Amino acid sequence: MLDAAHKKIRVFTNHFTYSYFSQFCFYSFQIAVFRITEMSVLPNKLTLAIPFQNYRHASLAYKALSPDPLLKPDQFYMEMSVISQDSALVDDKHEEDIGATKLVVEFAGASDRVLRVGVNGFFESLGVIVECFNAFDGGVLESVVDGKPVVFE
Amino acid sequence: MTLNHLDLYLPQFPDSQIFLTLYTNVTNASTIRSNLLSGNTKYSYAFLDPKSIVSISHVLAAVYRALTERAAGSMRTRTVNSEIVFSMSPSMSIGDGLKRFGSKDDSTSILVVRLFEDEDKCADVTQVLTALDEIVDGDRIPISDSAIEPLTDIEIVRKNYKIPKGVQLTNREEATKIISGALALRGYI
Amino acid sequence: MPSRIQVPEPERETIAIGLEGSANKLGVGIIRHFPRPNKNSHRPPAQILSNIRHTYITPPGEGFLPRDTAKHHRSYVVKLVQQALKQSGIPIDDIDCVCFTQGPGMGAPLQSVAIAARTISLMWDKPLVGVNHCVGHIEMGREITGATNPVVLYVSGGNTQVIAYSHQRYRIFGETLDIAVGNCLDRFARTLHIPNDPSPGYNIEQLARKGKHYVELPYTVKGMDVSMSGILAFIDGLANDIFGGKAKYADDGSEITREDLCFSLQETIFAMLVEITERAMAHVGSQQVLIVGGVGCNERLQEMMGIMARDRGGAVYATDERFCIDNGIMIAHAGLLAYETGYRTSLEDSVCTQRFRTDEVFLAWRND
Amino acid sequence: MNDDRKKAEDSEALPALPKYLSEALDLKLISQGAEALVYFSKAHPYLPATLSSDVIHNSPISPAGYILKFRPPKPYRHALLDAQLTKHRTLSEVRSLYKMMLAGVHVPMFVAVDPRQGLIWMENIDGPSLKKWIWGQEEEIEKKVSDEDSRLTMREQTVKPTLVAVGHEISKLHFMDMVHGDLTTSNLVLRRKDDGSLEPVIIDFGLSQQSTLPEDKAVDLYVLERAFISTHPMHAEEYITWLLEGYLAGFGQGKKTAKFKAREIMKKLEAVRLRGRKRSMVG
Repeated sequence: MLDAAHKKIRVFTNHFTYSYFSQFCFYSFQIAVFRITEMSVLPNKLTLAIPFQNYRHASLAYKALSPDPLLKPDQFYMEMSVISQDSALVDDKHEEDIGATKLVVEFAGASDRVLRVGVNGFFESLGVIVECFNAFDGGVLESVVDGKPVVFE
Repeated sequence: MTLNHLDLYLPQFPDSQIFLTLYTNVTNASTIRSNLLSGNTKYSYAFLDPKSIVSISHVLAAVYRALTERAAGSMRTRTVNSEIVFSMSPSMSIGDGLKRFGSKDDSTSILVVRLFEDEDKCADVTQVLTALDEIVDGDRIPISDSAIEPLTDIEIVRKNYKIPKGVQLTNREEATKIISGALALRGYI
Repeated sequence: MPSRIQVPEPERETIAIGLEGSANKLGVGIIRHFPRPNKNSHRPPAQILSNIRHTYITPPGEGFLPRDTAKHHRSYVVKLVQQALKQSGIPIDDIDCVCFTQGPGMGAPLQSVAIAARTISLMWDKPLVGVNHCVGHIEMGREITGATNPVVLYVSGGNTQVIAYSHQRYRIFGETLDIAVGNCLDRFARTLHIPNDPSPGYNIEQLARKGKHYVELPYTVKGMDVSMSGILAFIDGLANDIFGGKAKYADDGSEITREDLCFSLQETIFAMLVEITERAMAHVGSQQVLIVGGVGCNERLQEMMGIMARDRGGAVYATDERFCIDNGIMIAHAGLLAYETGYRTSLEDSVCTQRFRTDEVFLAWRND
Repeated sequence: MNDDRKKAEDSEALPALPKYLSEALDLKLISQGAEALVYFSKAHPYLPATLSSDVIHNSPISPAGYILKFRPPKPYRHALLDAQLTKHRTLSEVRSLYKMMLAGVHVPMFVAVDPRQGLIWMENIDGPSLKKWIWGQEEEIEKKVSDEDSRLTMREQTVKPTLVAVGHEISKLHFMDMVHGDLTTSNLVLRRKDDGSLEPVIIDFGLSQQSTLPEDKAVDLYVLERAFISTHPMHAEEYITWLLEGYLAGFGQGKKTAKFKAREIMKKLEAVRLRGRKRSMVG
């Protein structure tokens, strides 16, 4: 019964995505409901703490990944947060660079396979972000893929 | 020699002069048919049975269809004259069409259509009518809608054009509309 | 909600980088717009600083799947951005905004490129601009060909639409009722096992040129719309018969070949497209036709559209493969036009949508 | 009937009418749509003027003259495809006209057809289009009375009965499962009868099709509503209600399935109005 409720909420929020105000209030309501049920309902869990050189990269990765909605939250759920070295929850207001920071991600999947596919997807996206850091934050300009120079049309 | 025939051109076919004549009290209908069937070239006319004709417009609708088929090279019968007779029919079977709408052995009145084209342009009208009078033993009367009315057999028309009982045919103008539509759409409806 | 801040028309040059990846072509382009010299003169032509593309090619007989396409885009997008920057010689700071295709298209590929766009926009601290793929094609076509207010035929692997401008929207006049023209051609290419390199459509066109016999196919135009799936099913059946041993013969007795099938498919489908385009032109009273989208490179389609347009006292406009095939520069161009009218896409709104209708976009930069 | 005369004469790139036609008759081009050229012709295709009317008094002559609809060859299409389409389209339009004439729907009388040349001859309907007639009525009423209430009562006396009749005519079309495909206020003409009254006639069946689907009939009505909104924005609401009143009143003349079919169409019309015919259409 609970799942049906979630679906209704999920569908309900889609209808309201365009009006900012309603999106905000339904979004937060949705998080509250999920936080209580989702994490406990989905049996397979994994938590990763991904280290970044500095807070800027960690929060950048968080921001770049956060807009995309979870396609089937009742099957695969994840939640990110940016944790500084001394594991205090860091939010955007801390402007000065705190040095090594972690992006902590809690995953939960309906089955081990769903969890694995979801986590792989997460890392594929993260890969692009990290490649951007390397390329544009002092990384190497030339690029080689699988040992072959890249030819562009 | 009284000139009581009709001769005319259709706008789309300026090279085909069309001759219409009407005979009643015909006595040699069977001779005409046998000559026609034997392919006697003196009989290169279209001999129509007035029983199935409701108006002159009805006949000309068939002539129009025959000429458009010939222009497109898709005539179903051998000659333009037989095509005119066949074009009177709403159904696709040639034999049935020629039988129902061509003059019969026992026909006592015949509507004759003659086309003049290319080299045998109609030189002199009297000469044409004389030749025709020799072929048809009967009285050549002035051809008009009112002359056709007494010769029409409405029941035969209803049968030949499969017109349901509900549709009454007393109004000849309405009948002509329905019939010329049917023959124009032969094979397409 | 995408926000629109009030900005006056820019007096200085503006530069945008555009990222496109809605289908199997990944493109990055950098474009520069110049301000209008004075109030009533036209804006000078845009300058293309770089426009590079890398296509995900699948083996013959196979289509491209979203997951694999997204994997391809992820592994090349950053390199393309670097290459484009290097080619344009533009320092990152001179770029005014980062534009990306927000839809329509395939979900995973769109998202993979959007993530890259968000990242560089955050890293370079440049505003993000979401662009409708089709509006990108139209604006680029107008810019390159100079067609002022054409009826647009947008034909690609994923879309088939006839579009006309009215009241600051691109209105959809007619569209496919099922699959897109490009999709139909690509899938028939698979049936014939025609190679996908450089593109199935291109290879079908080369075969069609050698076709001699026209084979009758279903012609399915319904008012202003077209339907393709019936034709595809019919010609697939024909092809399977012919290559399954049951040869078919033209009226002159010679056998129907692959070339004849490609030729007949093109003649039928393109005739349908020209017909609905002509109907839209008659309806809005326009004499210009602009063809955009991958299938727009097909010279037979351009030729047929040209004959129709000339018969109506008008002309056809088309672009070469640098622009009519999916590319990054069109996204940069349309994005910059929107940017210059104050349009911005916030991070929360930068989610891609597979269904993004052309007429949803408000064209603030047009007021004709 | 001649709303597009001006536009048609301007465009010089006219596809050629078959030579023998243009010379034999003095044809006047009335409109050039995407698919067909429409000419006015005084001459009948097979009843030349040389035939005096008393000789052929039983023939269906149209005093208002004739319309020649010509589907020219489209050079952009493959010749075989073009011939096949021209013939097919010409015939399907003529079949519609003939079937509706037999069923008593007021449509132009079909006179002759040459499917391979893409030619259809039909009678010309003498009278204003619904669009022009309503504009005329509105102008007259505005001159006669100034306050809105009396104007409404006057419209109810003149415009309403005509729109009810138009609605009834369209219901006949739909009840015999025929869909027009391009119902606009220009494709509905009011024929002047001998007793001076106006009788609605539906013209231009180029896009007509056979269909039993209530959805297709609803789209027909929706397109007409859009036309009313664009040509008569002031009273579109009113006119559409009167038209639908006429449509529903006589639907199917009380035949068995009439009530059910009418209700189905109205339900679909509501859905189409919401969805906006699947995409936004101008005009």
